[in-house]
Amino acid sequence: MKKLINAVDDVVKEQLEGMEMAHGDMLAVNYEPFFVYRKDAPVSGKVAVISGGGSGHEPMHGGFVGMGMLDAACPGAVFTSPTPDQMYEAAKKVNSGAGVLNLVKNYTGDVLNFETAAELAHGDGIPVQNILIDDDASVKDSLYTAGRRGVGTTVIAEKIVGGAAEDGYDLDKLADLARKVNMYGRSMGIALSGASVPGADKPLFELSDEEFEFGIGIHGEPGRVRQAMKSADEITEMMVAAILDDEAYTRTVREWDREKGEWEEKELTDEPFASGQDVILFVNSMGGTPVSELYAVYRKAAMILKDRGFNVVRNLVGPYITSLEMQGASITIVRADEEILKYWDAPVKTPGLRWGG
Amino acid sequence: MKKLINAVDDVVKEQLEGMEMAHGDMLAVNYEPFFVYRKDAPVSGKVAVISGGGSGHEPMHGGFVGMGMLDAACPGAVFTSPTPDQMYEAAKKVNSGAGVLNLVKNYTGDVLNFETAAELAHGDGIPVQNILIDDDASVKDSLYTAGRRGVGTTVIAEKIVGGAAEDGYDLDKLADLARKVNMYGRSMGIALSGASVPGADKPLFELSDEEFEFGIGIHGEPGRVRQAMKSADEITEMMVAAILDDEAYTRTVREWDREKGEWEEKELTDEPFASGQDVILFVNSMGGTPVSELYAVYRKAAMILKDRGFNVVRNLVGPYITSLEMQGASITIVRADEEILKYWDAPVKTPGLRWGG
Amino acid sequence: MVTKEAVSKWLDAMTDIYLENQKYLTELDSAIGDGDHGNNMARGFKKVREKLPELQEKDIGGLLKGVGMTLMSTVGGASGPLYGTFYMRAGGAVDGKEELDLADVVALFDAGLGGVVSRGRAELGDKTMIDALTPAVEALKAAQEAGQSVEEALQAAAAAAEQGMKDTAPLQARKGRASYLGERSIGHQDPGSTSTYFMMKTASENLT
Amino acid sequence: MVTKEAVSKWLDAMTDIYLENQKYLTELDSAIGDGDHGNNMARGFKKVREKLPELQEKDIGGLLKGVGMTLMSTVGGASGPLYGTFYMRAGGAVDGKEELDLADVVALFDAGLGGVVSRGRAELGDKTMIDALTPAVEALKAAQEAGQSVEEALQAAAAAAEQGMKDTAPLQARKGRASYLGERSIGHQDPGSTSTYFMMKTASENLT
Ligand SMILES: Nc1ncnc2c1ncn2[C@@H]1O[C@H](COP(=O)(O)OP(=O)(O)O)[C@@H](O)[C@H]1O
Ligand SMILES: Nc1ncnc2c1ncn2[C@@H]1O[C@H](COP(=O)(O)OP(=O)(O)O)[C@@H](O)[C@H]1O
Ligand SMILES: [Mg+2]
Ligand SMILES: [Mg+2]
Ligand SMILES: [Mg+2]
Ligand SMILES: [Mg+2]
Repeated sequence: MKKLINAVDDVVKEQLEGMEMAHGDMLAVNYEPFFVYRKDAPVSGKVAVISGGGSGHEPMHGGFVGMGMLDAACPGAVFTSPTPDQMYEAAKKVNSGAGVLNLVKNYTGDVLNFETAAELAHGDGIPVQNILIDDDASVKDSLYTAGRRGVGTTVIAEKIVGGAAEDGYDLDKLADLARKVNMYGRSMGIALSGASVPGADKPLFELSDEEFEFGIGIHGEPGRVRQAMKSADEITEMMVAAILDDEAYTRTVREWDREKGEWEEKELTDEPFASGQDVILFVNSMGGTPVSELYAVYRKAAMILKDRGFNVVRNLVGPYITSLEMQGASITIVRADEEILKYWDAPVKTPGLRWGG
Repeated sequence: MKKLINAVDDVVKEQLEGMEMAHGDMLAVNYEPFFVYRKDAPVSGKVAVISGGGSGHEPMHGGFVGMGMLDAACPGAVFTSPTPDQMYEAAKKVNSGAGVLNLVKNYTGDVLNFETAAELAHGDGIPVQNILIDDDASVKDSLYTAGRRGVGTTVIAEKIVGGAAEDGYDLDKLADLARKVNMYGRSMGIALSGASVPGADKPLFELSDEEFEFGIGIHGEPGRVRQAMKSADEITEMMVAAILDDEAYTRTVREWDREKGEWEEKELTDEPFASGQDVILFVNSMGGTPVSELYAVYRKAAMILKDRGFNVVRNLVGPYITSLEMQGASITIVRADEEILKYWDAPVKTPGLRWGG
Repeated sequence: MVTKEAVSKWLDAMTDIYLENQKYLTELDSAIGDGDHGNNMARGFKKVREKLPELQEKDIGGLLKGVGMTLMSTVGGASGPLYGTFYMRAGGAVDGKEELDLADVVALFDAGLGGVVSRGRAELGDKTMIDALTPAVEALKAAQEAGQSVEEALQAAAAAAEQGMKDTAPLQARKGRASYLGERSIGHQDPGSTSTYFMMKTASENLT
Repeated sequence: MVTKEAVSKWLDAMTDIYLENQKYLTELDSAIGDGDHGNNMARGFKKVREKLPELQEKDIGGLLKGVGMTLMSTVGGASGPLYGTFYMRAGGAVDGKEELDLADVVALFDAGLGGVVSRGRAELGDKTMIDALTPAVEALKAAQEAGQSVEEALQAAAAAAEQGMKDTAPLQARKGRASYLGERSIGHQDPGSTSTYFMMKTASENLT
């Protein structure tokens, strides 16, 4: 499993060093504990947006730190959630007084570590909220699983929430927007090959030349079903159908009650998509699939959406939320309204996403 | 060799369709013959910049069509130079009267097809010039080879020349700038795996888990030497040394004499790098290597450059000139002066590169 | 009575067992998770070993809380906050003590279990570390009622943890990453229950 | 005399031979190039076959120029403009003719060779299609001087092309992609010289 790395234990640190050297105009890195933060943080009067998760999904999250997106990103070891001290120290660094919104992908590890971090920040008097991203339509049942994983919608949410934070949203309004984007977004991913973590002598799962994995996450977990390899059109049809035909999804999430200083359970239900809606279409590479192949997927996905009466009003195509060198792709569809489009279009200046301004 | 494609014969067409559907705000596609062109072409009074080459290197070149970069890109079949009618029709479409500059990567096929296209355009009264990009320092001798291949400097040249064209440079001044950027730039590439063209049942070359290929091109050609796998630092050292220690390089190129209507031979010599120079550092993925690993390479390359007295004043890190799903990376170093930096920083709005404006 | 030295020996033995079984735990996690559980535990306990001399200055409660803080800030993943909470709560249950009797030992593990449940909200049978830890604590309590020695109690607990660990194999996971596999998680032993069994096994061999 | 029908038969036979040998030519190109020569030639001649009915309306010169234009705009790569130029120049040498005698045949191939050289600027021994084409044209000229028939002349040319093709194997490439391999190109037969041999072989079998 050849990779361009040095000692396995230094992988994350050295990648962060390289990032800081390359993008020192936008961001800086704290090394003990690890977090990437906006060069000009704290931004006066602005709610800080923090995300984080295991490394290996670059450019997410570190590559999204900068004007109009994240104030800080906390990278764990490869495919391993970060620890609470990272998010806690990051919160202290980027909080301007207006508070901190944590965008948390729904994986047990991320949730538990971010919850602990929120408790610590609250203890320090930092206004804090955690909003869960759980958009992976390949996970069906929230009762018999740890719930839907956070995948592609994370990127879209970080951009939109970051734009609104820049525009002066307060913590509660920002949390409402984050929750809405998550509830409007759904994703499906497939893999043509497995990924291998640095130092491992084999990929986390192996696929023959005749099969692909449907419904994968972003941590090299095997998916739900393994199928005979199909054409780009057929695979795209399966992914888009899984998203558009997905029924209402209900689960209980925990959000922080700043008054009481305790976790409050909330039941949330995502409505299914409905013809006539405006949507953002995001076609993502898992890392090893080149952008050329993504365009074949985009083509078919856009055709199906059009046929089914949706209006693709914005899009994103490229490797944004990856799984090391895994070959494969994911599709994320996010219902768009005026507020969402306003902050999608807002200027952003990060290593990974940049426009306007 | 699994890929997200449909019928092998439709690969290029469908990827272009997907690109046009995703980026219809910036570009449009002509399908007979294939070329991608700027939505607002011809831009009044502006010299048009055209590039092209085999498909499989995306986002180059189609992804660089738009404001501040290319007016048109002509994609051939995968890894196969385009045909003269593509560049000729593209020239007619995007020429505003101020003429056309063709940026041609030095591969026999590209050179011959672009030369024929230039002759055809000239015959139609279009002012035209072809400037060769030949920056691959892995090719040593120009007498006993077809000369250095055009690799990473192509991306840098397209950006800078595109910026200057937008700023009103005339054809001769633009050709001078393009020639300078090429003469200031050198690259080295390595591969950890081979790439396979759609429909092929095996990669163009195969590497074991214990070796890497040093000095590769971007068409899945094997490189000059195969070596035992090394650490990111060691591989980066080899690449940077090959670039910085490269001696003066002399070759004869053919440029178009618009007065005489014939090819004129010119001898050009690239000076070696010298300590104290400002440089642009570009670390590129061959397609299958994720951006995280590029940062490890960037880190070491920037450290070496600093140690050797160079100032890295700008950089680019990501998959910009790829070789399908090949795993590997290339480093391009371009000496920078005021003119080069001015047009590197100029606004650009293309699917592949976007900032400012 | 269990001395602080015995507790230190236990932590040391645990470090050894996690390092020795790093590959094994990672393989278990590769089958139904993301293949890092062994690395996570090894990373955490290497740090514990590094900090042990300094932590030993404190009483047993402080020592265990220090272990919890260390795991919390080095392990990450699901197991980091879970084991982190385990040791912090366990330490809280024996605050100020320099020696432990059986009641203390029971309180220690019971409080730890309570911490894991309140953080992770898993139920028995969800195919998690809870499935090894719960029977172990029950065995401790039963031994205490039967008037057994610390040694006998911990041996019973280790045996119960081992059985609980093995019994995770036929279960379908409902918590953590393995739950995404649905029925495909059946037939594989849960990695977290295995690291919990190692904790109980080394406890029975050292907390004497 | 060689009729236009014979020329059409030749083009048809060439299409067959390139389609049959698509894989073979591509394999040769994989070893020292980029593995597309077979695909390039097949793509070009499939188009030639498609256009043949329309092209046959013209005289032999026009027909061959049409073939050149077709290859030029469908093949791409190095071989596209080279073979494109070959047939355009070859057609130019027999403009207006409905039949060819030996002098015409010699002029046709000689002009084609001139076109390839002026476009590609390769020299004999650079390990390119020139190495098969040059001896073939020389053989044609020798046969003409010796007063042989068209058939004999083309047979000698095909044999010379075959020998030239085989002789590329020990050479180090100095033009085209293979040149980047340096000494590693030695020992492999040049794909372009092979497609040129197929051109001469089908010529000898059909231009009678
Ligand atoms: N909610 C939970 N409660 C208790 N234990 C859990 C829970 N979720 C996961 N676990 C345990 O954590 C183990 C996985 O730990 P680890 O691999 O280190 O973390 P991650 O799953 O984040 O990669 C599982 O085998 C399981 O025993
Ligand atoms: N300068 C040249 N002059 C003549 N023939 C050449 C030249 N360069 C390459 N060739 C021929 O072209 C062949 C390769 O053609 P092809 O594979 O179709 O194009 P490409 O090299 O662009 O992929 C080589 O085998 C060689 O015979
Ligand atoms: Mg993990
Ligand atoms: Mg080619
Ligand atoms: Mg795990
Ligand atoms: Mg070729």
